[in-house]
Amino acid sequence: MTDLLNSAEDQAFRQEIRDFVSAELHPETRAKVSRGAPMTRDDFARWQESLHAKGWVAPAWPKEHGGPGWTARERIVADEELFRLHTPPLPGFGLKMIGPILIQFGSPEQQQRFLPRILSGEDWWCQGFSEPGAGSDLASLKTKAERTEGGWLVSGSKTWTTYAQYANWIFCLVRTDPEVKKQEGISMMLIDMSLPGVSRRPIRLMDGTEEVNEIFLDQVFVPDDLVVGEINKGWTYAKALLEHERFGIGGIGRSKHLLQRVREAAQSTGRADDPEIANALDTLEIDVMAIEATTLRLLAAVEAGVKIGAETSLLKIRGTEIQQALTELMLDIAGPAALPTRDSVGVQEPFENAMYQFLNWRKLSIYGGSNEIQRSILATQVLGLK
Amino acid sequence: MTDLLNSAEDQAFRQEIRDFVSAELHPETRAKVSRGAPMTRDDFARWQESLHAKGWVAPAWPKEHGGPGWTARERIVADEELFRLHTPPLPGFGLKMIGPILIQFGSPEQQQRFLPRILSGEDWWCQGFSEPGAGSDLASLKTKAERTEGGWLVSGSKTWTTYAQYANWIFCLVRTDPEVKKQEGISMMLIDMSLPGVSRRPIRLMDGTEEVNEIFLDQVFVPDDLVVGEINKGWTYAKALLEHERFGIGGIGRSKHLLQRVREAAQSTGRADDPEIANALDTLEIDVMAIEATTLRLLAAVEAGVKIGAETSLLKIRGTEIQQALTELMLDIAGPAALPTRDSVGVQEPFENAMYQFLNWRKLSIYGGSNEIQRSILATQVLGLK
Amino acid sequence: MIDFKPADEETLLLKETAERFVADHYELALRNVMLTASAGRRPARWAEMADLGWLAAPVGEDAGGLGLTPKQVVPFLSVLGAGLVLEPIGPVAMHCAPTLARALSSTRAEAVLASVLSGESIELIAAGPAGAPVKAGREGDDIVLTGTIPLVIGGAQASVFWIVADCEGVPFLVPVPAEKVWVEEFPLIDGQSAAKVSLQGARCSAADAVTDCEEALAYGNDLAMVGKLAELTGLIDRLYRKTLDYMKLREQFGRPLGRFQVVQHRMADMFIKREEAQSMVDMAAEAMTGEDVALRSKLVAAAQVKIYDNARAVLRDAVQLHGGMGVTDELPVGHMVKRMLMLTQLDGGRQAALGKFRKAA
Amino acid sequence: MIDFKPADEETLLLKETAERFVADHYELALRNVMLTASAGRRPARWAEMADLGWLAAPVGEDAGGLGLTPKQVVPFLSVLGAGLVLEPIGPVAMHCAPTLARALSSTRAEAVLASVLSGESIELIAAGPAGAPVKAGREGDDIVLTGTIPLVIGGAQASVFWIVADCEGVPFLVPVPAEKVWVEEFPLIDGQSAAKVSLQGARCSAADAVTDCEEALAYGNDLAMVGKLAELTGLIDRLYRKTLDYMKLREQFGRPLGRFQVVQHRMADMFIKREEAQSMVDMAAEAMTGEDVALRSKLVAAAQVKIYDNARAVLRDAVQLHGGMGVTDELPVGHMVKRMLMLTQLDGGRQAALGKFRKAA
Repeated sequence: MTDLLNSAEDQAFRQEIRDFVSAELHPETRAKVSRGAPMTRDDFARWQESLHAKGWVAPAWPKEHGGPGWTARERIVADEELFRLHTPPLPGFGLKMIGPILIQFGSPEQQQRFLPRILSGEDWWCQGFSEPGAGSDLASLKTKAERTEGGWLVSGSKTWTTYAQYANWIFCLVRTDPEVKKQEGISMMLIDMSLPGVSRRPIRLMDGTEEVNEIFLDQVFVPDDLVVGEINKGWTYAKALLEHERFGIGGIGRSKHLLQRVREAAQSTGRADDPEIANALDTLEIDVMAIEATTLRLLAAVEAGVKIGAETSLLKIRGTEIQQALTELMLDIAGPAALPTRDSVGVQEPFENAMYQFLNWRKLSIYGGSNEIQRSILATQVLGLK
Repeated sequence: MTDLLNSAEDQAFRQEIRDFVSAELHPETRAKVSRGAPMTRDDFARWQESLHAKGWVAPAWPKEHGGPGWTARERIVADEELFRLHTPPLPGFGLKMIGPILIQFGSPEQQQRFLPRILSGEDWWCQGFSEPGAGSDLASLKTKAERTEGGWLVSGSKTWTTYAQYANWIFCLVRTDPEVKKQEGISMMLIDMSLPGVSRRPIRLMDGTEEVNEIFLDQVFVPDDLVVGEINKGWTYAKALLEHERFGIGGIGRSKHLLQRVREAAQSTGRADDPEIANALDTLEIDVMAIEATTLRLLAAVEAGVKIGAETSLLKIRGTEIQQALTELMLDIAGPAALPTRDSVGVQEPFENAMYQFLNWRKLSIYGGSNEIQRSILATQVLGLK
Repeated sequence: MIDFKPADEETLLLKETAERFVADHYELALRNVMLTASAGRRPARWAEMADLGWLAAPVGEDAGGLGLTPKQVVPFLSVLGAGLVLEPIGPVAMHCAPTLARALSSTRAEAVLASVLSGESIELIAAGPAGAPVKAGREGDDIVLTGTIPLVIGGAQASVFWIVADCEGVPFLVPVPAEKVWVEEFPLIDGQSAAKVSLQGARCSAADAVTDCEEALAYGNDLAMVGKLAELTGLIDRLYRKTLDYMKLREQFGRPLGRFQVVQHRMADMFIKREEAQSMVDMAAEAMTGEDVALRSKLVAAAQVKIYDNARAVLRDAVQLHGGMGVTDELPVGHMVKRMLMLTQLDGGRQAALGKFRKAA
Repeated sequence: MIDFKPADEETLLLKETAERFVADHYELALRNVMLTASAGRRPARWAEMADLGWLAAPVGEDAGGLGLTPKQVVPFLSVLGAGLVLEPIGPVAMHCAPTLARALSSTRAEAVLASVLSGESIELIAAGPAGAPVKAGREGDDIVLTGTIPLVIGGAQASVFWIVADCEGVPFLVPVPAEKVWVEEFPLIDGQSAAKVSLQGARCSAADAVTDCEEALAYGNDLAMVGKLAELTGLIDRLYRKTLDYMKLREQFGRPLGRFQVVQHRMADMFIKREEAQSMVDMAAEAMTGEDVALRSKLVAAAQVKIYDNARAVLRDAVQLHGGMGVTDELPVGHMVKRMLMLTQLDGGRQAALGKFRKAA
């Protein structure tokens, strides 16, 4: 589909990415991404290695910590092009979450100890924010840390912990002061998952995978030097996360990639000229353009010194709506071909992952602040309705 | 479109209606209805006369008060058939609102005095419920009645009073006790509009008509015998109205009529085979079927002794959504042909009233309890969410 | 004429057998074990269903059935759908048996159906995508069939496939024993067992072929669709009720989710969609008994469009309102969602249904 | 390359002239008087607009214009649209003048446009529905035109129509003085004046015809569309802001409407639609300066689809949230709604736009 970013510089940069990917991306990984299949740990690890060697693994990190020094525009172009070329999107728990938090709030020791291992992939991080029964009301978390000699003893449970089965570290929000307002007694701690007291239960998802887990913490010792920033400031750090990469939440690259796959599926089954399908595809292509144009307009405003705050919630809302609509359209094109389970003899290409992706991506409008929460944020913080 | 009610009896009844209409309906009125044009007082009056002579003017009234004695099913058939034959839908303020209220709650004197004149059309009633600034919060009304010798002095203002320009009587909700809970101090009174102290300001609507008005009441005397039922029970009577004809609020006849007009417009302009238009028309036809089937299912349940309450709100919601969608579809088919004003030389058939009807029918989802209010009613009263 | 009278005694009795069956055999944990072991492939279970009269329910009494009307079997199928039953009841009881009862002479029908209705022999109608017939040729007194049928629910359990075939433009139905075809089993996303059936020159006697079967096939397809819509309606209803319960129970930000106005309005919409689905399936079931075949197909297709739309919307909102819990396999929500998706995709989705509606008009 | 830099000095200056003009002349009560009297037909007003440089804004300097880019005129047109201005600014300044500036040689363009840009002569491009050309024949040195153009905005005020015509497959533009055609004036639903223009054998000199004008016509159509989308975006923005204010002010059931969660989420959606519209019109305006003609048309059509959709949704919700007040002519809401409808219907609506998008792809 149309690229809005297509100046001579953009095009040269795109070419550089293409050359890199064609030399580095493993054909098997490429094939899986191009068919929408779930990734294994190895797919991610192999690709992270290549990106790391090139210095491109953490697009938004400052150069001194190992980022490539790209502008916001270059990051959009890279995201788009990497998706287009069927590279796997790396999980963001280390690279987009705890990494940036440590860069902003961590101690120099924490930065030195952890950042290089995040870039290289030696450490795999997972996120311990959500708790069973809390849902969107994150601040009501119950996992508690009690003071002990030289550190804290943490007990409680965390859930929806994506890829915890691969992780050796988890960053957690825990309650360090139960007496104050719920947002004010929360701290952020880094926990080694190999410690005694840490255990894991996989959660089977309706898409057939087990990508999320419940994590149980039973009197796990966290030394003082693994508390991020100040005690009881954890909520502030978690909120700062939302500010980070917030212009990327429209998921333009991801949407374009899916659109391209759905178009190809329509073409390969002769349904691309079916007026219903064609209209839906064109409408969604235009919807993606609107998100891209809006992202660029907001970025230009920021560059011109305008303050942009919670407005970016709109990118999350529309981006996820578009992606979910695309997975539905894929089902419409597939019809009964979407019904055999993946990897069974009944599979009919190109729809082997159509149902998996439809089911898996229901999460997009739920996690990271559900779309209902995002609309409330817009209404109260941007529109002033309260 | 398909009739679900098509037994031999239904068909004989439909034939009887067709014979009657073809003998009685003035061709000019017929032409106006078939083109979706606004009605004049005369169009209504002439048609009411015919229906009255036949004994069909008040389908839902009991036989002893002048109703035709139809079953609920016959009323649906009649409504459908009368719409299909392009007869004008008579305003319901007398026939469907104050008439049934008086039958249920009025004194024998009030019944004798008013009911025959409602049937004949000698009296034209309008409704004084809404007030400026109150919106959906009807019970917050401010028009007050103060006790005086032999009756009440009423002052205040009413708004959105449809066809008040034709009316000689208005039934009003007024506050007779300001000390109690807002719903409990309201009474219903019948007011002669020729009395001193009653005045009227027409409100110009965006569709170019002036079908609604503001009514001002300044110390208007209402004798005790023109209070409906008991003092301070007005809110109960007004709510009972919602129960009346509640299976008719799906507007099946109206929707089918509009659907037929939109289909004809699509055909006459060669757009009926345009896949977008054809899909939209078929989808809306199925939507109407769903409302009709639901109406019939609920009616059958009532006949079998099941208690149906606020469930009928769903008929209002879906019925009005369908009708508004149809007016939008008419605009889609019309394109620029919808733009010249009615009665101008620019008019292009069959779209002369397409814009008028789109604009006029925005009211459907606002009046009689907005669709937002209806959803809240369903959620609290039927689903038990509170 | 469409009659919306509430359910009668027979209807309720049949429905109760389904409720008991689901309660006894389909508790979620039990079902999960079945999924990993032997989805819908337990002979004892099938015999139990036959004993309950399920397989004979909508077949006429002259062909050995119970002679229930389509409307009488709707609530029963709704319970089985909502109960996530894995056996191929619909394909046998609502499709194959009633089709054969219509297509065959009554003597032959009774003979053929005896073993089907008793549960002895599992027999299925098998056609290509969108009901397309399989190519057939004649060789002497034999018919030779060649083609692949990509998806037959219950195919791995069948003893006989009644192949919808076509020889030089003449359509017919012909029984082919399972031994004569190549059957590859695979699971569907909702856990039911399906099979790909390949006919590589399968040969059968022309004497067994049933011609003049178009009317019966059309009727059978419509009836089978009513069965699937009944299942969907049952699922919509159960998903609506589960979500409503959850909204009353689950607290966030200090109060039940069901007190948030946005949730209330969305639940009101879900209620509306449930009511519409119920009305449409009743309408379609009633239409099955009408004499006007075009009207019957039109109303069934209308119900199909509406119920597909409503199922999609309800499953979308139910998952969203359940939040994280909506995407796991640990609550019934996820399982119901997959069953609904299976049922709405199986016959080509909304657009195929709308096409049928238009054609019948 | 698409550049989303915020507005520069010149843009803001032009926009301010529009804001002053609207404040001075288009207060609602004043406008209502105009509607019943002489919609957009006041020569003094037109001269004022010309003096402000409005008619010359997007015309190149070599043709006597100000040479502003499309992006620089977007905010100005947004103000005029939101201000409900009745004069045919768009048809003259965004369509006729820039088209002629491209279609004519620069000497002729300067000569022809002098009186247009000064406001002396109102000249308009006139084509049939969806830009279809009028049939033309040749008789000696003359061209004879026959046909009816059902809707030309500002047609009753025009001195000259530049007819888009076609003679045996060769397209051209030809100026026809208003005296030579039959003009019937009528009001549009938003109060603007339009006319039906009939050419009953209107005759003009072949020497005046402009051939090789396709590129200029395509450019002019795209630019005129950007102008209309700018108006729509201005209207969406104003309607959003009016509705938001009303939701903060208006109380029901004891609190401001804006505290109801359902209202909050709907307003959030309206905000999103406003932002998207703004982004798309900027994108389309930028695309006008690109060299890739197909890409230009594609992006303009994309903006058209999205802004039409958003305009419809915003006007629907704005009316609904205003309740009864939304359907009167007594608040600006109703007037804005009609202007928006006029702009979205004028070129055939969403589907025509989507067709353009697909064709340009």
